[in-house]
Amino acid sequence: MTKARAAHQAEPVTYREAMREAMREALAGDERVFLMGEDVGRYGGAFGVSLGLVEEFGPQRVRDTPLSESGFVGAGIGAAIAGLRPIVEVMTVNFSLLALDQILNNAATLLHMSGGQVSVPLVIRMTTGAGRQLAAQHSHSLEGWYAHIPGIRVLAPATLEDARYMLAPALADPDPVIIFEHGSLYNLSGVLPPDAGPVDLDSAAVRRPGSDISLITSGGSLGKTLEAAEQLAADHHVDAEVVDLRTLRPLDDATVIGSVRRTHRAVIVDEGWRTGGLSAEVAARITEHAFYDLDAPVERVCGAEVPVPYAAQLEQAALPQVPGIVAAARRAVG
Amino acid sequence: MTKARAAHQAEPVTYREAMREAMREALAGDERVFLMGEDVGRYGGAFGVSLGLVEEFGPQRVRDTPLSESGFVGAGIGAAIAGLRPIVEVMTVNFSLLALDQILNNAATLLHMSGGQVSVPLVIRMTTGAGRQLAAQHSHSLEGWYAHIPGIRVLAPATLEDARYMLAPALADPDPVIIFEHGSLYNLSGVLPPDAGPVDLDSAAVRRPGSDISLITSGGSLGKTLEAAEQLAADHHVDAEVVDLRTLRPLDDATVIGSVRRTHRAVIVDEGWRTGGLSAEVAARITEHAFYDLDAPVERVCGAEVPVPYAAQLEQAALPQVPGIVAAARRAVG
Amino acid sequence: MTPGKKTVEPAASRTRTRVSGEGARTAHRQAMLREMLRIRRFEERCVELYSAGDIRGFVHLCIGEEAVSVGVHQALAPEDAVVTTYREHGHALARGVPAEAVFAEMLGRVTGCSRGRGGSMHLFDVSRRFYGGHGIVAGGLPVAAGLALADRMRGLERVTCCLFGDGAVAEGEFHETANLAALWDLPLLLVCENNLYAMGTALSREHAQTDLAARAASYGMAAWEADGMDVLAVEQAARRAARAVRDGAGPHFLELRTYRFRAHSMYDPDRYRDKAEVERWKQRDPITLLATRMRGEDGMDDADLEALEREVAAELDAALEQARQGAAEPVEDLLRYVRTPPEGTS
Amino acid sequence: MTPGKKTVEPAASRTRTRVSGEGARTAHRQAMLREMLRIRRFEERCVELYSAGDIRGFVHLCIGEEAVSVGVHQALAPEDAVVTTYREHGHALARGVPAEAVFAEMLGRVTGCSRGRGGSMHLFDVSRRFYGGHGIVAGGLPVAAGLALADRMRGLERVTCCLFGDGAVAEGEFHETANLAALWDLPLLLVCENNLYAMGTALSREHAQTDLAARAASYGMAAWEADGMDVLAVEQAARRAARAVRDGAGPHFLELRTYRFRAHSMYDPDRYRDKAEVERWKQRDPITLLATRMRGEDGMDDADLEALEREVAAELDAALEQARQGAAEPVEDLLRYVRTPPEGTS
Ligand SMILES: Cc1ncc(C[n+]2csc(CCOP(=O)(O)OP(=O)(O)O)c2C)c(N)n1
Ligand SMILES: Cc1ncc(C[n+]2csc(CCOP(=O)(O)OP(=O)(O)O)c2C)c(N)n1
Ligand SMILES: [Mg+2]
Ligand SMILES: [Mg+2]
Repeated sequence: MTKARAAHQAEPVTYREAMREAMREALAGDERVFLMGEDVGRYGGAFGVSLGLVEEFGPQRVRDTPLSESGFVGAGIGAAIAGLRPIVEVMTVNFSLLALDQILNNAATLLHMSGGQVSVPLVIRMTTGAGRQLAAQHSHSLEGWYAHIPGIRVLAPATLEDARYMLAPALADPDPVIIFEHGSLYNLSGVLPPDAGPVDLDSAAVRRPGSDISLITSGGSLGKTLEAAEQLAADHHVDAEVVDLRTLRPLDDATVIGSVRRTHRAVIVDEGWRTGGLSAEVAARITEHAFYDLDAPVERVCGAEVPVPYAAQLEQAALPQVPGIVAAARRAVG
Repeated sequence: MTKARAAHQAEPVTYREAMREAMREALAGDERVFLMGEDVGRYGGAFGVSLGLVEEFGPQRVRDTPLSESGFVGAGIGAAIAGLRPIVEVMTVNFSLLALDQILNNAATLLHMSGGQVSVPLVIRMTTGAGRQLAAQHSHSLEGWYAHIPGIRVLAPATLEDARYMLAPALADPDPVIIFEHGSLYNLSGVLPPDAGPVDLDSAAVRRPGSDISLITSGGSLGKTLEAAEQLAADHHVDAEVVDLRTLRPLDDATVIGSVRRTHRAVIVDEGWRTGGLSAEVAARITEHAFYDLDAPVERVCGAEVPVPYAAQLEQAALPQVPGIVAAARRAVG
Repeated sequence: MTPGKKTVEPAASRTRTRVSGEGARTAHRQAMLREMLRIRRFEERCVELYSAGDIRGFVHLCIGEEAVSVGVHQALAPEDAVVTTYREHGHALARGVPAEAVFAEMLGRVTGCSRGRGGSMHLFDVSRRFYGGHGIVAGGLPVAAGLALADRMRGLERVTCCLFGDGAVAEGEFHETANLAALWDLPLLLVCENNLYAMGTALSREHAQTDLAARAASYGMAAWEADGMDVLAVEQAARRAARAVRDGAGPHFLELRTYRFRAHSMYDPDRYRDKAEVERWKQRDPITLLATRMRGEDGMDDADLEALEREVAAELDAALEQARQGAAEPVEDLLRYVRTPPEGTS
Repeated sequence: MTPGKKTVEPAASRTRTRVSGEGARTAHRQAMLREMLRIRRFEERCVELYSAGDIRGFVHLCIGEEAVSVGVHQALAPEDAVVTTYREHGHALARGVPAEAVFAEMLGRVTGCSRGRGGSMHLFDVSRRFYGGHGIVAGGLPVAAGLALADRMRGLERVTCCLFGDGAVAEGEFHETANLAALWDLPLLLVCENNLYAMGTALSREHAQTDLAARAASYGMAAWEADGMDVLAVEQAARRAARAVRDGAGPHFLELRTYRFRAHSMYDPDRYRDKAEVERWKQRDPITLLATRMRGEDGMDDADLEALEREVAAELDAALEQARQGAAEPVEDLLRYVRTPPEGTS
């Protein structure tokens, strides 16, 4: 289905389908593009995102790989250097550590280390996050680590529209881009706005305008944060602005700082572990750039510092939740 | 040479020798201790730290490994689980990414994921940092990433005394400990205080008391920071306190916040990339805990966001330097 | 024939019952049949519990692969160590981890073998030297090498048995571990549970060289294959390999060809396998294979089988009932076990 | 005999000079002798520059291993790609990267082949498809597989040649790359420069199976060994392998046994090698080996050799002189090349 047709259809689509549609569009529109990863083909992707693509584009361009994360991510880097436009799916961020050397020391570094000669137009997609009782080794939120790496762009589509329209500009980027898809979003469903088009990868998005406090978040935490904003309005007469970072590197300081300058208060919501997470960078930047505008210390609502446990009540307690966001916002305004 | 003898000798020792002495003491004092890593034996360690140990303790306990970072770090985890006390040397932090899955998903996680059954009393040592024109792939400062991981203790000995006396308490810790040795420190030389003994791994150290501003740093940046403090005193009548974090996880909030409460101003000096680095966490905590005591925004002097280049002038420009620290401190007090 | 109370004890303890004479042979085979049945019925209940929403997360069944769990564990002694994957219910049960503790773990109860923190993929029981339950493919291999290294350094004649799948062999960690084990002569028994698929990827699309025993042999270690559907063949191969490892002959590699009758996990619609292929393999159901043989050679009849079924059902009923009584861990204890509390505290 | 201007051109371009007839054979051998001499003398100057403090960082010399660089590059065409390690001066020069650009790189000048950002370990020249210069052991292997994959997908009959050391074979990335290459039939020429040591660790303490060609063959790819000190043997083996790869026969692995006459790097006191061993290997100096042969078979004499030395010295004098003129990059440009500037900017 082309973007044009997407614009005209009104049936709801899921986040999963939106991402699949973005890949189909890319595969159909540019022969340099191919998808590679574990079980992206015959299995249809561990989360069903690439279902049907191997039938449509064949096993060369929708390529199942062995369990060799460092090997096939590195191969994606080489193919990108050679002029192709690989989309490498690392099934989940939990397994990406095995490929981190390739991502940091090659993908992010070769352009600079070669004095501008070697470009790596590579897109890496991975599922991230907790919340489905998958336990410690399958519940990581490590976006903050990737956002620490110079040379890489990091995206966290949190809406249907971003899932559908971030891939094209990511593929157009001459340098490496990593896309984090929160596992809890795949079944998110809705109708794509008819006028939707390629996303500006340099800007965060205000998902709910407000005047009393800025709630800054991204990815899988956007829903909880919007819910918290509604509760703050309904139950506490607090008008919260919700900022979706969207692009985790480079951060859109203008939007974030601009919001805080208006509201004078901020809460950062991040599923990652608190210490040394992305939340720390956002908090540090706010106090660096808006120190004299702040009426209260920046609050952080983050994942508890524990390997995510399996048991439902423990896992829920380990993750940011609406009541915690509401409480933090009330501390900030109170 | 035992600790007792160390206490009585007055000849200067180097950081390298102090670390070696700490390992010799551990190997001599506890048969469960062994050292394992690439070239720790016959070569004497890539930086000469373990020189002579294989001759003294034999190839079983000073064990050369093949180039297999994930393999031998994982083997260290297994040996620790079995009751030994391995010291695993990963030659440098740059290569540790290949073992990061083992460190995060096993060493840091097994105790919790097993409901408290599986302890991993492992010590991992690695060289870190830039400044010797080793270029992008050999100049990383990724302490901040490791300090993000629940379940791990992270140490950064910045002085002779810490190099000599942090290993024993690290080995006594029932859980994993990572020790970062900045490559620029190995030739640091001086006389160990006669009264020196095991370091308290929970506390940061005030290396220079001061009243006007807190300069917070660690590891390889301590020297530059102390130098900046002297310049601030001599040329600008600014009396800076220098705090050496020493233990990067868990952070000693009491010492850091206490210092800032007294000085009302803070500059964080960290060789790591600025965005999402350890500096962000320290800055975020200061504003969370000492917001109303701060007279100026917290400043950060960090590594430039670039793969560290080879050329001397470019590399120096990419790292924190004394003039930059002085300038940041003057902005804060100004 | 007597049901034999022995059969509910740890498989490990059974390894010391010497097999001599017909009666003993029959009792031993019956114990293994019972254990395979027990694992099968246990996992069938897991399916019900999952459908009922009592178990969540990823659940990987070994239905069809029971001969591997039961056969391999015959060769292991209590002092040996076991490291395995997320597809480990069978290995845990065969090792003697009580069914109740495994049910409770999957129900997320504090009485679970990992206090409910691990779930289906992360079963641990250090009292039985059962070291998990690893979710990162091939991630357990280097750890197993380290357990074996410790025994080697201390001169203990123990075996560390590491079980993993065919997919794991493609990971760099397999390579690094195989080389370390062979280079250092570690007392490590590497058991590849080759069920011909890594999720949806068939063996021939994972590996250029699909003879995995040959690949392992290239590191200079003894390696051979056995029929993973025939528990007697598995037991024989495992005993031979474990004995050699225990006697200091260095690491050994076993490739056990088997097949999972169910999908990769509860999430898997299993679109990639031809139904006829699955049916063909079901003809070689390890439980039927042994039962048929015992009917012929050990005079087992339907009544014996029904008796076994009844005993197993009774044990599992009781275990599940008990497991359901287990308490949920209070959220106040969330941060427990992240680090060991300092002496004197808790 | 004529010095032959050709010899300063990229080695790649020389591969098309068909070797036919005695004169041609002599010219070809002379070209290779000259190239090996050129690399040797180049690196000897690097030592001087390092001692003088003009070059810093890690510098890894290939003195003693020149036959590998020169022999292998005979088999490569300009359209082929090369990926190598930090021990790559010889490969870069043999590939045709101008000596001046390599000197300038090590001096940290903007005229360096990586604009001074890479230094000795990270030489790049995309115009010659020379893709580095990788400092993480085995880190270049998956990247090389990707370059080969791109050619395979586009049906281009090109070879990607990846050179690495014996130590790299122990890394998981070697294993993953070898399997991918064989599984996907990639046009990849894997060249293991086996100098018998990984830093201070001897081959037999790195690998349980020290026959590395046999290890590679276990992935189902063609693999063989050649004498890495005999440039003619290296050339022949490389031509044979490269032709097969180019013709679509899938990946090939070459193990070239060689030896480094110097320490691992400038930092290495070389305590771990027995001096007698080093001396024995120096008896097989690849330059002497070829020179002796040419004296016998090609009527080469001292005068010819001195002429070659003079030409090489003249080229290197000029190259170094030029390199020293190169400017240092202004620190204002520090952040250039972290990301590609948006169209229209710079
Ligand atoms: C490093 C890593 N990559 C990917 C996954 C996702 N994953 C879980 S199981 C599996 C297949 C493993 O196949 P195999 O090793 O044959 O074991 P089996 O499931 O067949 O028992 C994959 C790809 C993972 N858990 N770890
Ligand atoms: C992943 C990794 N581990 C360790 C190192 C440090 N190191 C640099 S070269 C080297 C030895 C490599 O030996 P080999 O592959 O045989 O190449 P050689 O230096 O002999 O040419 C080591 C251990 C590294 N650069 N990368
Ligand atoms: Mg399998
Ligand atoms: Mg070598």
